[in-house]
Amino acid sequence: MLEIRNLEAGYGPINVLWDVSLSIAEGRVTTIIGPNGAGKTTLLRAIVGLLQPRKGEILFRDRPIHGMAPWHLLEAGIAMIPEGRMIFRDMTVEDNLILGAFPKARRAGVARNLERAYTLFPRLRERRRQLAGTLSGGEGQMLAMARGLMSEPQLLLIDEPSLGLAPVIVNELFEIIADLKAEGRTIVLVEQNTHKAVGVADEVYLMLSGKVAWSAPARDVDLAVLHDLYFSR
Amino acid sequence: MIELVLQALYSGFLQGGSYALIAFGLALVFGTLKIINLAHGELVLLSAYIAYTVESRMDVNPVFAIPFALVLVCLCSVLVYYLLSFIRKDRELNSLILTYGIAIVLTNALLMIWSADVRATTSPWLQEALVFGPLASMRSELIFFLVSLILMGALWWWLARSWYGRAVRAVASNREAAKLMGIDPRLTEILSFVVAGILASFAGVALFSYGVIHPPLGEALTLKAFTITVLAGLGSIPGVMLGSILLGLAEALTVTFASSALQDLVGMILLLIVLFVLPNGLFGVTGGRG
Amino acid sequence: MLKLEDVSVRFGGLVALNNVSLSVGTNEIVGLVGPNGAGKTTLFNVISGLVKPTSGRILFDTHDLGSMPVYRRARLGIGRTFQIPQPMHELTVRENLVVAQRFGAGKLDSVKIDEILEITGLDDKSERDASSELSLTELKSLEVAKALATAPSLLLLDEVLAGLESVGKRHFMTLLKSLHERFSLGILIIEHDLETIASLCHRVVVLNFGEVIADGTPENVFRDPEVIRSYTGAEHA
Amino acid sequence: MKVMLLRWAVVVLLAYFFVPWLFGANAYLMSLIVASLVIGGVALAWALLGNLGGMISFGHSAFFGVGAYVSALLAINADFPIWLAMVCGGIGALLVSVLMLPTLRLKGPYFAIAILAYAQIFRIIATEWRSLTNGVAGLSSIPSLPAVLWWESGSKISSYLIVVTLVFAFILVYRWVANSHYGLALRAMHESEDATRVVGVNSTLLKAAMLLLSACMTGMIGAFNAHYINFLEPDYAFGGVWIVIPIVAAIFGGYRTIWGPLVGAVVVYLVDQLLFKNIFPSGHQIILGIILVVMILFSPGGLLPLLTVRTRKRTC
Repeated sequence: MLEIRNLEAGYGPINVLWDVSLSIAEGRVTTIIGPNGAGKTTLLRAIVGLLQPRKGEILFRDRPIHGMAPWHLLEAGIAMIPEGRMIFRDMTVEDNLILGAFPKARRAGVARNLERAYTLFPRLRERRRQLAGTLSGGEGQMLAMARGLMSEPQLLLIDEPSLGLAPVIVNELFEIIADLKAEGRTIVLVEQNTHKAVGVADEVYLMLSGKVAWSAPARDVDLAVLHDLYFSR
Repeated sequence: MIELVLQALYSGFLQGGSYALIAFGLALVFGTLKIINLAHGELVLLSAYIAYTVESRMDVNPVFAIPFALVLVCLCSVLVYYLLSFIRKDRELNSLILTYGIAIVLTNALLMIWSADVRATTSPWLQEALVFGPLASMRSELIFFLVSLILMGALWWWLARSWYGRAVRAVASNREAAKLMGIDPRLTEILSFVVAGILASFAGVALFSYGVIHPPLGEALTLKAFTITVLAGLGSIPGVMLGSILLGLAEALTVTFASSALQDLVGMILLLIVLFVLPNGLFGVTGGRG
Repeated sequence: MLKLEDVSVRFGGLVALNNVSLSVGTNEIVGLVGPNGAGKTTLFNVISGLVKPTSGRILFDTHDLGSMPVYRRARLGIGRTFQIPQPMHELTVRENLVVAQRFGAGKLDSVKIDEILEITGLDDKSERDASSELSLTELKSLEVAKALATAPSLLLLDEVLAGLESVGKRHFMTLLKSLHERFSLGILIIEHDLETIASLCHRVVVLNFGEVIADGTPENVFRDPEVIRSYTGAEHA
Repeated sequence: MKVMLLRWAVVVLLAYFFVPWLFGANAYLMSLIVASLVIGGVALAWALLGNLGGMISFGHSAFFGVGAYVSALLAINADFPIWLAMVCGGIGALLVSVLMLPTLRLKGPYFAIAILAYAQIFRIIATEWRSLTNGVAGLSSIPSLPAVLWWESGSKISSYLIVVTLVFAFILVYRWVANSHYGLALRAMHESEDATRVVGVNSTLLKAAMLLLSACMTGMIGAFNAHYINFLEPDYAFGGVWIVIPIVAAIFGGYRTIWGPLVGAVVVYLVDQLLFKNIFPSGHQIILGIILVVMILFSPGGLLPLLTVRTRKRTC
């Protein structure tokens, strides 16, 4: 579904991604793990067009999409759920969700999708009139997830949902990701929490220092081996 | 004495209405682009001069100037946006210098077209005094206060309820995240300039129908709008309304108890106090100028 | 030489650092690691004075840094680099070092610009424009060179190795080791690559959620189950 | 070095000997030269703050106006010798800039606007404090400049010699600052203030010093001008022209050269006065606005940097 070939990208003089290639199959959960600074988030930002790659190509359903603006990509069916701090803090929870359905083709379904979001995340329904900035970290992350689903994306990119959250909330979030997987969605999940991420994944990629260092089907992954790679033991 | 104070408060309150129109245009543009449009006051003044021309040439009530003003001022406003979009490097300062340059061009264009003379409406209907107990005002002051309330209401509805209004707020709140929602920020930027132009058109006609205008007035208007914007924090409608009325009151009290010449001084001093003392305005949460 | 006692930093409701205590001895290389958002760069900003601590004390040699302004800390001998290189724009490489030398802790001739240019491999780039004519590796070298030109006794290095290819990385490792030997500097370094940390540092401090969760030799720290958990989310290791 | 000295010798000789000798008899030409040196002096003072210090001021009219009024009032009411009155004009402007010190904590655009507000405040004060300034009617018969050598007081040539000396002094000050390590630090602070602070630069103090110095210089030029034209009114002394031309000139010149702002100011002023003032008697400043807009759109770094880049490429 998504094919990335020899991607190189970075910020200003700093190159973060060096020659990254990977492919994402439809209906599967692909997880990208790796330590901090490995370039995982940068990869997602390059896919959705927030960052223009310097080299390489990105194909979505065999169509090149590198260089496209993020707002066109959403219409093409790719949505990114950024980390929870990227919600509209001075707008209400409901306004945040409604904005998730901004692309013209999605506006008709906004009421139905809103209802679905509230069913999936009952706590957001309680706080629908509250400003998003007043939410706790976990609720903010849930809002970001619910908002990302509002556009009914074909490909969902989720960026570090567990970042800075307590284990109980992380568990809750991963249950929801498992539910989404059960619905047959195509998901790319970027995570530091290898344990959780590998548990929910079909495919695992390990990134180290801006490169794909290793990849395997999730069932073949031995966490101990992975941790050795992580800590260079 | 008390009557004098009451009267001053009443006039200041009414004046606050059109200040809100001017200030909100500035705030909206600042919200989406993070740019201070120093030519904003001149756009308001342009509308006021269109009202003057309509009145003096066509001999009709200046309120009929509004359609002409809307077209011309919105065009100019979008033109400002178009020029701004060429700036790539060091946007904050270069755009400030650019809009300052545009302000000079507009001021001098006004001077060339309409001369340096002070103008005011001659319509007796607009200037007729309406008296409620101890409070008196011109008819035009009341009309435009109501117009301003209606416009602010409409604006509130647009920002809170419409797709594009929400998009404008989303871009102001978090530009990156807005892009991820499928919003093209450039669209909201143009929209904010158009809306700023609409508000400026009404404000200009209001200004002409109860006050006096002359070409150098634009800069003071921009500074007043900026004062209100920093006073209100950025972009909240109730904040802008309150800030505008506060400035209107402060000016009216100065005129009553000191001199009308010192009216503009109050706004400037208020601006400096707010900049130095209140890092985030009265109601603000965002920003930070230090 | 540097000692932090119960330093906390809050931004609004957000706790960036919570009762952090740590020390860097003279001539010691200490690694600072931890997941994203753990507060590493905030810690550097607190030490160099760009951010005011909400509570706690920072001692440097015999001085209590308290609310001492940034420039005076630099003159006392705290040099630092930035994660995203911040060359002084519009200046050449040499001019960057001249500013650092003239205003920094060193007395005029105690640091020699040519020598620093040579050690950092910038000698043939000295007349280049610092903000537009350098590669990433050179920018990183310039960050270190600038800090050195102030003649510091403590060097704070914020991810000087991130974004470098393995060749650049090796070059930098060698550079850091030789600097340390030559100038007898205390170094506090933020770095994600744990292998690098292990081979470079005498001691490692791990931050998570703004708190110190481990402090010790690299071998011991990387075996600490809590450290592994903070990195990977594993419930057991 | 020798070339430098020679060049300076030629310039000084031209300025002090040939200009008065050649043009001294032509009063119109001399008045244009003096007026352009006045604007050039303001531009240099502005450039010290704006080009070197990176602080874009929309308020130098405040310094110019205050300097002019302080000097004129001291000379009229207290019989101060003109030299002393002019120095006091500079000090007056400096005191005004002390009031502006809190603005240094503000970020770029906020700084610019705060300064703009100050300029408005001082113009209003000059207009409204009628007992002191005579309001919009202005001050007339301000004592003339003193005699220089054998040229009588108030003559074009003596005025010229005074202003040319002032401008030379400004050039020396500018050069001294620009070539010192303070100049390097100032340039570095534009885009990377934190980077300079962590190597030990007291950026706040340095910025404050530049503001004070620039204000004092502008005030002295304003004072000179008041005694030169013998007349002051608020809208002139605090006029927008003292703000716009330096900005245009600074962009024209860039910060790497001293001649840039100076020549830029003179050229823009002369074009404005000789050409556009005749074409559009009122509103001729529109042209300054247009130049500003066009220049910021096509070369935010200034025209001269554009030229130097091109020539450098050609020689490569």
